[in-house]
Amino acid sequence: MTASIATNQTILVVGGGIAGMTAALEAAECGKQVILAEKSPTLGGRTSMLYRYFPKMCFPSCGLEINLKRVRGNPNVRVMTMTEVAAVTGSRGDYTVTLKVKPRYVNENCTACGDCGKAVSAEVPNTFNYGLNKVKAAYLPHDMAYPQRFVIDASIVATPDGEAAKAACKYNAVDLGMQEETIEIKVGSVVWATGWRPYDANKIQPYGYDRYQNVITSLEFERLCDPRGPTGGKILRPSDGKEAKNIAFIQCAGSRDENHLRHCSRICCMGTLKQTMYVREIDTEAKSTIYYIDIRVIDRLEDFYQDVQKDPNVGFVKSKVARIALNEANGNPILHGVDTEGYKRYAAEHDLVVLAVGMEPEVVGVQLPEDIVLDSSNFIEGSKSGGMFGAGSASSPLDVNRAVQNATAASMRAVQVIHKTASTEAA
Amino acid sequence: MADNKFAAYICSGCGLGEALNIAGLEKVAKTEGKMAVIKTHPFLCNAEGVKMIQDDIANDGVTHVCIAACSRRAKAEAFHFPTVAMSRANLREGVIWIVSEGADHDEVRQEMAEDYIRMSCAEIKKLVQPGGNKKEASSKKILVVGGGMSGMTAAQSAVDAGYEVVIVEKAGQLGGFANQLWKRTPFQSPYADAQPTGAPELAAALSSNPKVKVYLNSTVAETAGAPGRFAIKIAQESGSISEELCGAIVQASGFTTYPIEKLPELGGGQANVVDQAGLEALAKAANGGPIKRADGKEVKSVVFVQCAGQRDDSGTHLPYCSGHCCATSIKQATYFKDQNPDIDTVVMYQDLRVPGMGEDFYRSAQNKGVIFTKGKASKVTGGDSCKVEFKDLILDEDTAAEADLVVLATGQVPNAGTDIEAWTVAATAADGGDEAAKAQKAELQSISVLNLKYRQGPDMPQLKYGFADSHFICFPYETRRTGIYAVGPMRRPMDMHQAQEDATGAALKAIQAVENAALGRAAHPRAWDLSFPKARLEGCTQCKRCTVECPFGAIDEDERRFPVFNEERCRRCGTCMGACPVRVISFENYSCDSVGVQVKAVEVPDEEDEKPRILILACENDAYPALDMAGMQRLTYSAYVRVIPVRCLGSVNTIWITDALNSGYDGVMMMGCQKGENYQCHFVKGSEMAYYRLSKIGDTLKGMGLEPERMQTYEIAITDATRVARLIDEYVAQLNEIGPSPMKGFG
Amino acid sequence: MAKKQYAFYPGCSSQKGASASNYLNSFGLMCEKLDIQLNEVPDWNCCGASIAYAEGGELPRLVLNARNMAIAEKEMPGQDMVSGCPACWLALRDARGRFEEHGSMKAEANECLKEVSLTYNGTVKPRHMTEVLIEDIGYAGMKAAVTRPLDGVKIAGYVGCQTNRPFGIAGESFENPKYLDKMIETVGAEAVPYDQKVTCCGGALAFSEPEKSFKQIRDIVESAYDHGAQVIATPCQLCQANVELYQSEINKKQGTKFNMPVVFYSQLLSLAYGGDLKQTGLDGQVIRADVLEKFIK
Amino acid sequence: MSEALSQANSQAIARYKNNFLKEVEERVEDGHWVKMCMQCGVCAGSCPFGPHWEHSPQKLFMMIRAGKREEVLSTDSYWLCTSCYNCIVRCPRKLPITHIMHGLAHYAHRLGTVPPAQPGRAIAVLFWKNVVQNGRLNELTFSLKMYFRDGFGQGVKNAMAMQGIGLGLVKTKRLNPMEILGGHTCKDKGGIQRMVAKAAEIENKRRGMA
Repeated sequence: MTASIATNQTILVVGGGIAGMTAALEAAECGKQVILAEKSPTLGGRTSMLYRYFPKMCFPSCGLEINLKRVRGNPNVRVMTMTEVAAVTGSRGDYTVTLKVKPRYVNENCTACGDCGKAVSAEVPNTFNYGLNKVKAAYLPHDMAYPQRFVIDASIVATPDGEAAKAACKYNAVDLGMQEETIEIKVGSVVWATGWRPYDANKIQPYGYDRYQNVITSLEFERLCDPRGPTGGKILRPSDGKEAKNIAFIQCAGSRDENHLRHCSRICCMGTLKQTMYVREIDTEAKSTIYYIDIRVIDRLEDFYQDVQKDPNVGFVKSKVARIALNEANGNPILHGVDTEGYKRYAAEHDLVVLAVGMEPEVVGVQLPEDIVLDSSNFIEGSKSGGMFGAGSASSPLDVNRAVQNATAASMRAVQVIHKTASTEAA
Repeated sequence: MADNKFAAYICSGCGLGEALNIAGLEKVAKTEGKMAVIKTHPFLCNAEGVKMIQDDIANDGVTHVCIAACSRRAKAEAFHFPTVAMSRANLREGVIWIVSEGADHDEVRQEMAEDYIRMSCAEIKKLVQPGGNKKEASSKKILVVGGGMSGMTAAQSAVDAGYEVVIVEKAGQLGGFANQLWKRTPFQSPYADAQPTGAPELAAALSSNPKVKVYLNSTVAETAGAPGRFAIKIAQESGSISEELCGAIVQASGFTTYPIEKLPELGGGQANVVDQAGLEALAKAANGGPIKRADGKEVKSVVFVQCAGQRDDSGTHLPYCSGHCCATSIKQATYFKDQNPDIDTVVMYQDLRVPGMGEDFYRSAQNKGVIFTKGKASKVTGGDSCKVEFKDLILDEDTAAEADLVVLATGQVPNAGTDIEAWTVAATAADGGDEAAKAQKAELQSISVLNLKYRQGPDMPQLKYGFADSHFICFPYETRRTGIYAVGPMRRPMDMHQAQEDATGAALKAIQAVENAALGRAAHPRAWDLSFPKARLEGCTQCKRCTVECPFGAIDEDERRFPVFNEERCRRCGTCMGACPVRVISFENYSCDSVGVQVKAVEVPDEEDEKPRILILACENDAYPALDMAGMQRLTYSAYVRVIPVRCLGSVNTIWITDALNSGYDGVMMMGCQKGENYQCHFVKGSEMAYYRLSKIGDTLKGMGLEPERMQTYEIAITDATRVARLIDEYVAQLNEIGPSPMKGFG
Repeated sequence: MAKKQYAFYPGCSSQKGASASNYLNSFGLMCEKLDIQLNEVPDWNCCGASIAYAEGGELPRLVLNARNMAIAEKEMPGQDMVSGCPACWLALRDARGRFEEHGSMKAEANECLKEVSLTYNGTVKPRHMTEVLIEDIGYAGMKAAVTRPLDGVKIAGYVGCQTNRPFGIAGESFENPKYLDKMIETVGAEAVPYDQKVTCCGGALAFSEPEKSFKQIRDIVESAYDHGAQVIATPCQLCQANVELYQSEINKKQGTKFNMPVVFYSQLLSLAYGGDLKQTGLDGQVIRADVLEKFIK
Repeated sequence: MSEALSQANSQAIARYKNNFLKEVEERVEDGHWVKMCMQCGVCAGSCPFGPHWEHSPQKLFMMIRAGKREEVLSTDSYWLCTSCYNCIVRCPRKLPITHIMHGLAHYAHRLGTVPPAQPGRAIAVLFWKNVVQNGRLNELTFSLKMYFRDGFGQGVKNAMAMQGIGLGLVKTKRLNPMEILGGHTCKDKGGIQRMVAKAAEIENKRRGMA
């Protein structure tokens, strides 16, 4: 490929999650040329790994289907997966971007028939399920993956498994010789929709995520509750596969904490309330207890909170849990702390603990240029040159709805840059 | 039709060649499908296969292409032939991946595949590649209703992207609520101190911009037309009416504060008890100096009572949280602290809600000495020394605080205009001549912001608590009035920063709307769609069902009560087509015919074959992908079903069902999105309408001597791959119980 | 090979005839084998420990430490100031930190130091002996000197509070520090996992609030037993004294049969380096550690 | 307890009226941190002696803000601080809670509002006196004074109760009976005493308690 795929009238959107797809599509549907670069093998991003959305309890893949349909139907958007931005130089309206395209070892001939997957024996951690289970090393990232094309994990390329995959493919789609490519393109504006990642729960030492099997993150819990997840939608605790009946949700796990993340991650309160609804739906007997500092359910979502409060199986304790100990006899975590509303001490035993881990800007595979202006938590505020913008949760801890709205705004700013460039060049 | 040339391309890749008798399929396409060209390829979607098709189109005059391969959701980029009409027979996800393997199933598998060939060949003959709506949609001007922070930001954004803007503001100047503020909550690092609003600067910039036309002391008297050609009548103070032609509308009609008088228990109306707006006024008056009360006394102590008349589940006050008030009270407390650190400032909260970087502002205020007390105020008494009685939730005791001034954090009440649901009720009654209803209708109309000349009402539908928000999480700008976008606190409670972000995005959506309208294209969620509804009015019985059922208010009525289609308002869901009892509404590439012929094309075995046939009409947005994914997961379901994807269940015309049952199908499964409060339908009411219509089909079935079970409706989510396969098999089993359709053989 | 030089601050409890004198006794051989030279800070004074605040307040408490550091700066320039006592180390680090953060307080301290004709500059770095072992010698270095691996001994590493919080050993977790277990393994013993590693023993309050402290100590000893430990090892004098000495009291009052030896990491090292009863200070155990002494006999 | 108020205490009340937070900020070590607490309660749950605390640190901070001066200054809660520093390392707002507790104890002690016979206070005072006298701690005299603080009779009881421990220490040379005659001291005792006196004087002036 050459630089000719783009000009300074092109908008580059970095990140193919819901914010990036939105930023790209909104601009494209205004007639602008867009390159959508995603570092992973598929579009969809982190929201596609959620089971449901609050407050409607609807499915992320539903919106994803529509957005993919928009992508397929719009020639203005050029999607590049397995692509990272290595460098950006230049200024507003005239950037030169170096893209690195990692080898997928599968070319566009792939029909997603699945023969290669059948042929290989090696398995790799399933990133779609946060590594809670494994997939064949030749795999389709998930049912909604776009492009609908298999990936061969680099780990088997030089092994007999790699050859087996190649041999199994009737369509010469497996290309083990693929190399990383570097492409330089010109663009007028860059939208960084590089998203977020869960705060590393291992760092929250008092909660023993690294020591106790039955302490998991809220993202892992999403996968447990999803019928497409590793447990087929059953809430089975890791230590012994027993169904969890008495679940603790710990808020601000890493957020609002100067030892970890200074900011409030905004989504965790609603996220947890939503998850108590999973519990209610999956097991009407099971109890949920939420340990919180403040319940931050903003604006008209208040009624969602009130619904959950009415559920006799959901309890609320205003307390930042001090530490978690282990009941070695049954593997139950024991939460120690004080309910600050009236100073009540507790040592509460639960069979599963879910840490509502905070959002921090994604850094893996993300190299922000010097030009980018960050806030105190490293979210993107803008750029010195004025032609690059943050979108979605790369710019602030946002829920899906706000991330999409924010990405549309970012798209607008990019469109303005393109317009200015065009009009000045015309003049 | 003379110059039409129909071609079928059959793929034998992905195991199709092994699992199916391709020759048999070719034969069906030729003898029954009457295809002029029939070609089989071992790998149809690769460059060579695609080139073969392109060559036939370019050199061989092929105008209609039937692709018999994988699902229409797969390989869309490869099978992309914009100049010709195309149908897709789903032999992979739809047949070989879901029919059990092995020779025992060869027969049913082949029958299924052949039926899909028949259906595809039948459909393609009814399709015309749409050319787009050529109606005049000339204006690309953006109308912004409301000149507050949201409106001004939307206007500036549109101007910066090169579009002309008209602003209509009811007050005498731009700025809106922001003009009442001393300062605003910080929205940039380090989030430590209140910042200037920037409203005057923005207002000045807009007023002096040649691309912006500002109407002050004005309101929108009438909005007619559609995206690209909205005819706006603007009523000015003088009483004169000016007219503007605009392409899209951003409604930023803002909010009012919840009246403090409604909170007597919290001292509303008493001396030295003010709301946040009241405090801003005092701060503006102080102009950086000591803040004085109405009686001129310098304030030395102040208590802020959060959630005043908000988060109320008793039904008396606002049930929701306005989101901005915690940060606003923190800001106002720092007004005092920045001026004089010795002033006692207490913020009394239940949950302190400062998400994101607001936490930094919270810390900053604490650092300035603002005291935060987790407590619930029960009673506030105004006067020279105000008293706040409250329950201290931390110290777990009922206590009281005294202060010179008490500030109540009351909420935002949206100003979204007329509640059109109430309006419709009144309007219907009024048409019936009810005088009271007429008065009520007039009253409701009087608070309208847009005064739309839509039969569905003068403003856009409200979602909840009077906010004109989108119901969609993934698509926050989706209103039910194409080309009209709600922004700021009339859409959802929000602070100024979010309102400005919101407005910036809305401006882009407005630009999109005018560009799509100019191209004669649809809008979200089918922005690429060039088809649009056409009606043979000579056959119309003026029953008005299409106008009533259209979820987007796209269809008006003329004086003779014939439907008047406003294509630019249309989202192409086909609900009107499904609603039409005389089937005069159709799209070039989707019609009663194009589906009807598929239903009829299926070969229905005789009773003694004991092979039931079930028609599945599946919403292409969720149910059809779910069926696809069942295939991708290699789940199996009965090979007796025949699936036809539909744009929306709302587009299902009952004729398809009666035709199916008449021609001997044993049953029909209707698969659409969840309806009701948390509806999933991408066309809002499509699935609901379908269920409504079909609820009445029972009598028809009785009339035909058929059991009502022969038609079933299902709510299917896109994630229901496993469930949908199970439901199919359960239904087939149920039909076996009931026995074969008595209609067989008569078809 | 030249020995590493350190200014040494033993602290009150390590003095001859004081409650942790055997701790200091165990240093000699350990340091010799590891080429560590400890040079005692002349005329050092008490650090104030963790209870000086009540009567002493802030500045008086801090100047006690300023004096010790000032002497070290003057007498042993360029040498880190090492203490075996967590309380001493913590007090020094805390004082140093506050002086660094608040220049005014440093000035005040120097004002006071005039009374003893000293000046504090803030050049000396206070360190705990375990830091020296881990960072300057390293686990490999500690292992290299082992001549008598303590095979088969099961030891519960009891880190306690003040070597661990608020400063702690660089790179270690407050909730689950691993360095002590690693040291136990370097001498060939087995570090048993147990859940009371960082539980507070009651500290100085064991003296004023014995009853309340018993629960703490009981939890620690019980858990050590439950997880198969034969000995508890600690880096802290107060921990050692409380956990060892109060077992008899707990037995008396609560009918338990505790008899768990509690030793210092340094005693394990000097034992593994071939030390005799005296060199290891094991003769100073109120609860004799037979399982360790057997290596000597 | 109001009649038990020391003179210093009544002066403080006069000076700060009902603004207890300001009093704490000016007079208590690290008191200016109190306003930064966000009431999460992690300190309360982290304290080893927590179950014995009448008021947890986080609650004390709220009481200070609420102006509950008497209750805060007369509780023996913070005298139960073992200086384990759990609260400090876990506090999400990085409040130096341990030091604030120490500061409150010191301040209450200075004002004479501490419950009589608070044992923690007793040993702290004895400890300090012992240290300042010799420059180093004399564990024996310190312990004996501790046991005999409530008079001879009680002292003998206490000493008897702990004699097992004492003997054990003596046997293992970890307690030297001869220390009763003085034991370890610093050469520059006098200097240390002057230095400490000077420090107290400076601090009192800074905190307005001169």
